[in-house]
Amino acid sequence: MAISQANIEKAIDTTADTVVRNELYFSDLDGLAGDGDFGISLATGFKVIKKDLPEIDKPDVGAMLLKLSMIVSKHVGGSSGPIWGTGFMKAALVSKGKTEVSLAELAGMVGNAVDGIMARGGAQLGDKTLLDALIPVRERLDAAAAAGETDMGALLKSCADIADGAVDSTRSLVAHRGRASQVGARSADTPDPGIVAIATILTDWCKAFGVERAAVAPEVAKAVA
Amino acid sequence: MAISQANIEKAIDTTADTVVRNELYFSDLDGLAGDGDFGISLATGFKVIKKDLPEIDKPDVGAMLLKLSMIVSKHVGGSSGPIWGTGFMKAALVSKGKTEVSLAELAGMVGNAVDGIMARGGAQLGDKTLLDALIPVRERLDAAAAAGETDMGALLKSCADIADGAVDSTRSLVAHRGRASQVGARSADTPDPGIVAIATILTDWCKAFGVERAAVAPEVAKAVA
Amino acid sequence: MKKFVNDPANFVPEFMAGVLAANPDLLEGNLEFQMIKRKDGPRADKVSVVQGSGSGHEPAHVMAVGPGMLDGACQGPVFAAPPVDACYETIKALATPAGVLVLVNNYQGDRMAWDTAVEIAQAEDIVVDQFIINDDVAVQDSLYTVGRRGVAGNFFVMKCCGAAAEEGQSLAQVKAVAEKVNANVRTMGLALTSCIPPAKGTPIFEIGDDEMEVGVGIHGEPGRERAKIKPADEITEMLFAAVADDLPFTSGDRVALMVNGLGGTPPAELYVLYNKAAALCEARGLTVARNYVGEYCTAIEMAGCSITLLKLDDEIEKYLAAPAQTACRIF
Amino acid sequence: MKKFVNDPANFVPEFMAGVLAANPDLLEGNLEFQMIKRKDGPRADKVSVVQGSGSGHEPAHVMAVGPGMLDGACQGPVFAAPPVDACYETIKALATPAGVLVLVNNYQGDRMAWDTAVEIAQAEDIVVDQFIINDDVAVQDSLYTVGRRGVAGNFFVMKCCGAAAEEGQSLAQVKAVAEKVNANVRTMGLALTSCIPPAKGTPIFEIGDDEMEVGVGIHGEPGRERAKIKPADEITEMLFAAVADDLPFTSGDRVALMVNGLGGTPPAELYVLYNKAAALCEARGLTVARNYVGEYCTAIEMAGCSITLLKLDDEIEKYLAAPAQTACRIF
Ligand SMILES: Nc1ncnc2c1ncn2[C@@H]1O[C@H](COP(=O)(O)OP(=O)(O)O)[C@@H](O)[C@H]1O
Ligand SMILES: Nc1ncnc2c1ncn2[C@@H]1O[C@H](COP(=O)(O)OP(=O)(O)O)[C@@H](O)[C@H]1O
Ligand SMILES: [Mg+2]
Ligand SMILES: [Mg+2]
Ligand SMILES: [Mg+2]
Ligand SMILES: [Mg+2]
Repeated sequence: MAISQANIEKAIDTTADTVVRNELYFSDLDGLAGDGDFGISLATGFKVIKKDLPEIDKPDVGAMLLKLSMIVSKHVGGSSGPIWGTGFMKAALVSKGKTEVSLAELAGMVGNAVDGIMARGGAQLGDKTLLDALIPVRERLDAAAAAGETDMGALLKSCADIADGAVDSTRSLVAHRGRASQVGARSADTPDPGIVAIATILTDWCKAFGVERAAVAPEVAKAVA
Repeated sequence: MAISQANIEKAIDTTADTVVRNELYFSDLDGLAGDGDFGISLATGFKVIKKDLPEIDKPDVGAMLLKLSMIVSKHVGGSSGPIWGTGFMKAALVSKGKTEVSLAELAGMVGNAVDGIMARGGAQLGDKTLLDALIPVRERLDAAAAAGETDMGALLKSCADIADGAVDSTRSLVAHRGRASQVGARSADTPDPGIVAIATILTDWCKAFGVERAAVAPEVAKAVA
Repeated sequence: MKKFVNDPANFVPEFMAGVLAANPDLLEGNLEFQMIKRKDGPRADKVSVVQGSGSGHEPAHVMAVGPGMLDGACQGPVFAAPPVDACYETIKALATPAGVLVLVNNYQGDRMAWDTAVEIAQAEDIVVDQFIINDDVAVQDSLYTVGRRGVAGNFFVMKCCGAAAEEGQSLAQVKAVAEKVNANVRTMGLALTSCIPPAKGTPIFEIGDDEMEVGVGIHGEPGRERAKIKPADEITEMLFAAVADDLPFTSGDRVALMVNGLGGTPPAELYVLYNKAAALCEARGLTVARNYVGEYCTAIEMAGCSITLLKLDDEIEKYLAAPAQTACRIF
Repeated sequence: MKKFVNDPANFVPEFMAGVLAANPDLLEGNLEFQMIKRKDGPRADKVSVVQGSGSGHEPAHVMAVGPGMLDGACQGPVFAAPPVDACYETIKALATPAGVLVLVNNYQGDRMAWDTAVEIAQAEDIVVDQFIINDDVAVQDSLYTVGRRGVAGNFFVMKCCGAAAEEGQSLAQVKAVAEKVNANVRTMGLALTSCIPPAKGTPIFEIGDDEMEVGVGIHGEPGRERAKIKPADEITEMLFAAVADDLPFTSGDRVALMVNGLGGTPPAELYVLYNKAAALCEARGLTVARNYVGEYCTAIEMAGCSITLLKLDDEIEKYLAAPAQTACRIF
């Protein structure tokens, strides 16, 4: 099973819609224990991505993702700039020159992005950041690649389930990274906006690629298209 | 008919109660077209008067009123300081050395106070200030003195009626003096807090001296004891 | 009440005690009369410039005391003119053979208090004169009212009179400076919120989330009209036109441009306004020789602004450039 | 939304354009990267001191640029660290053989952005080093978190590093000054209201009329706990004890005392707090050699304050007294 560059572009375009639509909602979630800028920061970058994506020179997946990383570095402030910029950049490095990627290659891109984000921000699994969604997704992809799974729809659905589940399973945790960590115990019982964003994006991808799936966490249900 | 110094002192003490009780209400009224400080300014001075009145050296009515004028000059800010301070001072000047005053002398004290206030602030009848209550009261007192009226209770009631009526009769006017004059036509349809204060004081005096009378203007009804 | 306050009745003396504590070398005061003066004055050969008005306009008025600015000032309760005694004690404390000039912002309460105090002081042979500041174009002037208010333009009158007095000019000369500056300065203000005097504990007026008050003074009194809130550039155009048309200012004039915050508006927003106001000056051919962006005359924590234009000549520019020092400082 | 704003997306470049327009002789900028720098720098023989963080803290950070303070600064959107590119361009614009010192307030977003930018700059052989400021005692430090935040104490680090760099000290020496000041400064903040980032348009958190947030940072993030509002003196005691106990400061120390407004608190209230804080210093035997009352580091229009204590020695006092000039001025 190979994933075409066109599908990756479609996923990015869908992501931009998700993020821009939730500009204020994601910021409201960030305001519960953080500083209320997450949605705005991300949307600032993805508005540019949405507009530029059709026109940019994108000979291959790696070049396309590198360009996205540069847009994020120029336009996204806050922690989200370095986190998402690093993610795109690290994924770009291992997809240089490819116009389609295998499932194993996709798993490698996500894995490299996750490693890069962990190195940049120092967060671990359980610190109540978007890594709590991304790390299990990465493991699921690695396993799927190793097992030679071919049903991409089922795999996407299962990744979305994982991320969506992370919203509820991390809700009661105290944040250890980001601004939310500086309010101490008060971050418990608030959802992490980064995890909500990842879960919403994956759920919106399901819809975009014709995979049936209903959101579970209330925040994700509220945020999906 | 003579009015004793003790009765004048009792009237002042009652006035202090009226003003202190309405500190916030009179300020709220001043906030409708003015700057919301009238009640607070006046109460600041009358709290001192209430406290000091029993103790101050007051050989005669004039000396007592002069002392009140000095307290007002020291403690009352805003327009109310010079207005009420001048009023007490001018009344004091024509009651020097007296331990009781005749009705004609009382009319003279009020008349001198009104003239002083008009000279100090430049306001005329119809400018929507407390003079719109005081000027007709002064005329009523002059007439009563000329006619040799002896029913002090009836006279007090009729003065209170006049002041109370001024609240409603001036309500629709545009203020020409004080801060309310600087908002232009917007001062129309708001009661003048100074007129409300005079009407409330006179109504409270009725009660203090056993004269039956019900307030008419809604603001006065709200402010009386 | 969202305020740092102990007993509201002690708010003014407590904050003034703080100003004195923070400036022990520069200032001294008499808190019984809510008065603060330069420690090094009065001087027999120098005119004293004094002012006094309600509190809540900080840095005006007691925080405008210092070399090159006011020699002394007293404050009333928040938004209420100072009591007559405070005015009188302030004149007396700054009395000097060279004379005292009282700069009065045109509010009836202030005028009555200072009129009375000046009468008493003159009766005691103190040399004292008064000047009335009235730069607010929002108020329609008329024979039947007290006339235009004194608002943020007051800063320029204080600054220039302070500089002229420091130069050793006579009482008549310093008053002439006040007249000249006042004749050439115009201000218009606008509020987005009301404000809460500590003793009152509640906002002076109610205002909708999408509304603004146009033509406000500095006491939380309502303005001339209420309107729907507009983008910053349109607000700037409206205020700017009101001041620039009034004098009128003409192409080629050199001006000082002030964007004053009323207390609750953060610096970044004031600079958004300044950005547009400077462009409007340029469009009219006015050269902004000096600019002032910040809080000069406030209405406690009201969100809002005023725009002030002062037409310059060489003399006024010299006074504006002269050194001065007050309780307001950064470093 | 009670704000002077046009398109919220242009808020930061518009206000920065206003700052540049108001200071044409002092500053120049590159608004594509939300960057402002001293017009007369960089100089080959002088270390450049730079900073950059979210907007909404004015006068920090771009308004702290000028002789004796920062050589350059860049800003992100309100409360969001600047994008990596802006940080990189700022370092590049101020690069000099003497080196660039980046003063980073300890927020994860700022750190990640500057880390990345410094890596890129170093790869291009630009001489650059970083220092992390973390004066906020409200945050419980621990191995598992990002640690204490950098808040109003930042002012003293900028001031001292700016003065040291102006004196011609080396990069290592200027960094040592940052270390020393940071090691001796402590801050604690408190909010009475939330605030409204222009792009968000609504308050970050809800708070009751009788409540306060204790231990807030400067981004409108909630504090460590919510409590019933208290009289000003009790609030001052609480904040003062938190900072004074932390170092700890001891009797006989000379200190700088700062009462910083978070944006929506008027000067009179800050002086009520100062009045008490100065008395508390005296009670502990601390001599307030310098004081700072005003807005140094804000959270847009949040009503609130912070108290900062800096322990002085001769070197730090010399740096604090050195001349400096920024976009913030009064006259
Ligand atoms: N160190 C980190 N590593 C990975 N993700 C993080 C980290 N810190 C925060 N995040 C994610 O970023 C989100 C917040 O982003 P944003 O609001 O832009 O950051 P900031 O805290 O700088 O305001 C959080 O919800 C969390 O999921
Ligand atoms: N020139 C004047 N002469 C007489 N009374 C006046 C005058 N101006 C105002 N007043 C009265 O004083 C009241 C307002 O007092 P106050 O709030 O203390 O004054 P300020 O306008 O200075 O805030 C008004 O309601 C009015 O009745
Ligand atoms: Mg955030
Ligand atoms: Mg009033
Ligand atoms: Mg008043
Ligand atoms: Mg942020």
